[in-house]
Amino acid sequence: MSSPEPSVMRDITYAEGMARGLTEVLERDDRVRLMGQYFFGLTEHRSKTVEIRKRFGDRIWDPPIAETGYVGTGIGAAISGLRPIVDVATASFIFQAWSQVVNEAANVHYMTGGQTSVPMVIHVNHGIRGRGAAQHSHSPQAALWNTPGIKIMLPSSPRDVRGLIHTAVADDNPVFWADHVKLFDVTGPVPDEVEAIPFGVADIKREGTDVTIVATSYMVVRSLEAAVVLAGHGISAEVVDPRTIVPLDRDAVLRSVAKTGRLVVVDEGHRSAGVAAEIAALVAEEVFDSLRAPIRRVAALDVPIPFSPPLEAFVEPTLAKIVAAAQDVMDRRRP
Amino acid sequence: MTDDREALEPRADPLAILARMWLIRAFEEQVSALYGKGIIRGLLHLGIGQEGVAVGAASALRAGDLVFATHRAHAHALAKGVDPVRLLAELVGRTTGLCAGKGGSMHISAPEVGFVTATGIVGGNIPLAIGAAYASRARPDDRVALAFFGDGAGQTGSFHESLNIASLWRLPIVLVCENNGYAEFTPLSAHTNVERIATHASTYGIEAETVDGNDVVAVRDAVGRAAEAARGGGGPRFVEALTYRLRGHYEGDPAKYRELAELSDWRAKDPLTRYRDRLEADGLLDAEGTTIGRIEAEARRRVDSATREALDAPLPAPDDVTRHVYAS
Amino acid sequence: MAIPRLPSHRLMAQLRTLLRIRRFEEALIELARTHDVGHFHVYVGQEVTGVAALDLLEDGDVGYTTHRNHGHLIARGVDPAAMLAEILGRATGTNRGKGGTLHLASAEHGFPTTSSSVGGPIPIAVGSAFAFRELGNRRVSVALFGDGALEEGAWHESVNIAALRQLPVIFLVENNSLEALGQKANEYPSSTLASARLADLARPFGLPVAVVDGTDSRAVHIAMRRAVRRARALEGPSFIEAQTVRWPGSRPLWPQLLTGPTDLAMAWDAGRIGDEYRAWHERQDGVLRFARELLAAGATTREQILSIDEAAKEEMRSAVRFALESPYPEPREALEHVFA
Amino acid sequence: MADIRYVDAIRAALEDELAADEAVCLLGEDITLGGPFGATKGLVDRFGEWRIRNTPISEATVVGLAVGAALAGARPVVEVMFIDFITLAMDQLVNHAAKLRYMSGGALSVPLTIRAQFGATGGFGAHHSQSLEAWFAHVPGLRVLAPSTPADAYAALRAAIRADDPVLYLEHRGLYWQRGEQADPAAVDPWRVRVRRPGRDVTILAWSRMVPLSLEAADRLAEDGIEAEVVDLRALSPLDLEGIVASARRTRRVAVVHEAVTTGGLGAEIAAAITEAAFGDLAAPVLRIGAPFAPPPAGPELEALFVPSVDRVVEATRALVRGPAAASVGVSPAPA
Repeated sequence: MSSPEPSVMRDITYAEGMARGLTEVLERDDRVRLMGQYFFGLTEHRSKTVEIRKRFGDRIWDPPIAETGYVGTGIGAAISGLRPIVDVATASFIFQAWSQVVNEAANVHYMTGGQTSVPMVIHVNHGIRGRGAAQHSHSPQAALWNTPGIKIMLPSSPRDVRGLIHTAVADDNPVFWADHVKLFDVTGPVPDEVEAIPFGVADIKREGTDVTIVATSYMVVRSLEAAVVLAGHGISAEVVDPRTIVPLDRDAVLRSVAKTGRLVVVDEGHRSAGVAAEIAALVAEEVFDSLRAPIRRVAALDVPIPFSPPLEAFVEPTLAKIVAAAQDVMDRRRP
Repeated sequence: MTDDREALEPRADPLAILARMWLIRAFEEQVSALYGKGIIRGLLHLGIGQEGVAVGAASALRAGDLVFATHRAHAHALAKGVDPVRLLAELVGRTTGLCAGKGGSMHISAPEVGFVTATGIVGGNIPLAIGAAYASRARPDDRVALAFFGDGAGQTGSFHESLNIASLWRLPIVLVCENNGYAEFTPLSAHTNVERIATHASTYGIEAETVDGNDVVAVRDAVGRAAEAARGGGGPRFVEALTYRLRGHYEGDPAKYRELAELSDWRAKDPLTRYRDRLEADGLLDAEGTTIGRIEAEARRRVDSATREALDAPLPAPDDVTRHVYAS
Repeated sequence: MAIPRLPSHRLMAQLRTLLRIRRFEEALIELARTHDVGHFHVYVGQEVTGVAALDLLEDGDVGYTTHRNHGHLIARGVDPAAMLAEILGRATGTNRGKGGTLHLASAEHGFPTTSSSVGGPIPIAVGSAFAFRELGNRRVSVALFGDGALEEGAWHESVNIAALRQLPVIFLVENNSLEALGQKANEYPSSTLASARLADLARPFGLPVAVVDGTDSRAVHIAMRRAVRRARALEGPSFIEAQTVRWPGSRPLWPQLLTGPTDLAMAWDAGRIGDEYRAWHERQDGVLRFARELLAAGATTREQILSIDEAAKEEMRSAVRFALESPYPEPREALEHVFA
Repeated sequence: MADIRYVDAIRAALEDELAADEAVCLLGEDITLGGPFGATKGLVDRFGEWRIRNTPISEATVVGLAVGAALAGARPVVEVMFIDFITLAMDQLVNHAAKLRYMSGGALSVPLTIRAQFGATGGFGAHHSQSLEAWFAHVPGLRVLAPSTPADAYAALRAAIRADDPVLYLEHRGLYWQRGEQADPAAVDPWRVRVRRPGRDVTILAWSRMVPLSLEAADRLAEDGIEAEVVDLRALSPLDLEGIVASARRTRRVAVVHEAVTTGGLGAEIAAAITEAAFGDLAAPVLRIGAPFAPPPAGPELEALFVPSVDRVVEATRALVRGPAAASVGVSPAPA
């Protein structure tokens, strides 16, 4: 951790944590610019953008609906001395700018043999928001994880999002920052003083001994609820939140699995070739012999996200599915 | 009066057109109410105030022509003859919905009446419509494709790429820009220096017309000319219809970014009122308002029964969820 | 008269750069016969555009170029030896062997990164201009691209943003499709672009537009000078179309020295010009044209031209030696520079 | 049967489908000129310029219009020269082609084929050499095929064009000139795995150009007494899990070889799926052999190190069988 244990902690919402983080980086670094206006999606938290705009209006730009154009604008601005935070709003829209993200931003530093850097942050609201249907519910982080050159931060608490924003803006690389709108109202303690939370340091959100649950973004919250239920069944679950998957705190994940011998990976992206697959494969490779049961993945089913509420609920990783998966690995034994 | 599950064709009589505009208005007001009660959820974009463009354009097409719509598509769909019951059922996520509850408001689709699909991606439907026109040209058949899109789409790359290809290949397509002055929450002037989206059409040698979108007859005539020219091998045509949405960008949008004066100006230009007045002037409607009263009542009755029917329909079962990912 | 009104030392410097670019590309084409450098593109025939235009930039100004980038980099002072080394994938290359011919870049010379994705760099150039305006440092960003990029949506999204924000960016389109093979025609609408003139794609956004002969160094100079002034004054973007005839050697899939190594004597001895490529040597080769006009203006002598050319050839011979003698990168370097 | 080149098999499949079905049409940059490798050579002369259509450099719109044409009853085949350029059309592919059937509750159908070359060879650098199959295997509604032989290439392309779903058909530049037997397409099921070489000690899973490379590795392994079973996936989405797991159960040891970056690659999905389905049968963790966590470098030397080599496959597989399980070959150290 970059800062000493904080003195005063206050409970605020995740959205407030975002607003604090954005405001603080705007205050502290005059290279920071905000491109876009949907950091808080279409939730009532949008008013927070208005407050930020009141103070920093001249450093906020609402671009046209031209993702290729304004993401590319962010890349060039970063190359030439600004620290843009580009908001692509709903994660599904990033596919409109995909070539700029994966062909340009991700490759610049490498292709130039280290001559040029792209210190920009790309923000999206990802995931199954509730009746977003198939074109407003994406979690593109799995594809970006297979794209070297982009760091990926997936905060799950007010403290994490606020602290990771500081690290993201200070980082000289493109950083993909995905929030989940269902996190906005989650509350948690945040220190008064400014705190930068480093990338690549996982947070054990709950300690346990029987089974490790590695979860990302909003799935951390759900997994913590599951851990409570599991405790009721006498199962002690450890919830590990990587917070960033690029870089990934491999040691923290492997240490936990080595301790519990069982792993459930919870991620809201599609199951096939998803974030959970990479984590499962990595753990199997590295600590195969300490696994006492097969790894279970709890992820969105491999269908586009349907609109109808009962269908959506059936597709997404629910509390019940996480609990069932953990119980299943507890019942299984290596033959 | 024509059945509202039919496309309004060029021969449709004025009262049928007025009735269809009223059906759409009543439908969207109902949808808004159901949203307020939490019966309809999700992201909902209403086109109240833009009925003139939807009905004007759709009524200038033939039944076999194909329409590709936007995220604000209820009016486009109903104007093309989509069954209001199945549309409502979709909005409330029922199995009897147009898309069996998988699409929702932004992804409605009814190919059997030539309403191919809507899209949740701004500008995303324009290349699709170009492709349908290409298929007609390659086959060939005498269908015309029509793409609705907003002024916001005018700043997307796909829009420009599409104009270029449509012109190069002289495709049978009508591009209808519903210029309501706002791209989501932002006035057009904050998104481009180009005042009229139609300007870009002429860049690619595409004939364009700009019309009063709140005048259903003006839209119908312009789109009619465009469609027949395109059908006759004349290549693409562009119609920019200037209009205004009387609601926010989505249900729940406080729309603080707009002046009240602006709003009331446009209320005065409500396409339904204007067409009613015109028909009265032409003597097609009695001044006492009995006919118009009957039309409005009929529209509301139709929407109420559609609502009941939709809500009585079953919700999907969990195992429906894995169907329709691939062709079986 | 088509040479800019400039002090003769500037004109001679431009001549030298033109010859260095030409001899670089000729050396590369030779080298590629014996060494696999991947698919490459040369700047032969367009030298005058790049040299006359980029000569007006200052330290700190940036350019974003394309797969056809060699001439642009040399024009701004990048060492040809390091460029050839990069093209051969050597450790001494401008990009340490990670870019190759498609991605030659030199940040210190104002080429932060080079993309081979058609249209890809245009929004990035606009982004640098966005930063320059915000930072108020009076710098200019130049997007250098071919006519094909105007078919990409990225162009439209970018020019709209640049015009809207009055950004200090110059869109310098090198239309090298005149007399090219394939779909492109001499005039528009072509088989792939429906607009009657390329410039029509910029006009609706309110950009000043200049269409010039890309081998006419004065015309390029004047258009670029206006655009640079306008950009530095934060009055907004400009659009310049520089037209050149596609060099016969660039018409096949891979560049070939069809017109032979450039014989500068053709600039003053028409008798040396053969029939096969007469039009090229008499009218379309910008380097010969510049030499002719310098002589006509009495700004130089045949001897001077030949000695500058000799120096250029020698520089490229040693650049080739340097590149070939340079080591390949250490394998582990493949893992470096993924992140800063 | 005659012996043909991979690229000719592709051309033959296109020609035969164009002849068999009026609805089939081709779209792409310069395809009337034959395309960069001659896969469409001469087709315009036989089928005319409307069915063989050159397009501008507008990937997003070209893929989108092919989707629209498919919706209107055509069976378009789009040639995207390099898979790297599909990034420009990602929205049309992911948000439209893949989803329209589902979003419409089955009312719509998108019979679209996209041909694209992928893979690192010839020093083309980071914009012309990527292996991106994992992205598309992560998108429900898309099908992905990556044949490794001329016979499969022919059968798979015909199957792709006849499928009522959008299919991404991946061709490896390094395979175009490979020759091979022509086979009766009816005898080929491109959606199922094929065991190219039986073996009892270890399974090597591969596709496209990694298949011949794995076969070479298997021959080398045989010399020191290790019998490797080489399984050609052919279909990357949906995966033929049945066939994959069956082989894993037979040999109890599995190595997945692909050209894509290992991290987040399709190997992760395959490894996770096998570990879930056959956990008890595995004698060792599933081994992934892929590219390091970096974009494809242009320098020929660096490129050769980037792509899995026969030596790497032999060495890693031997370690997998003989132990100690050298598990994370090809996985670069966690990025800083």
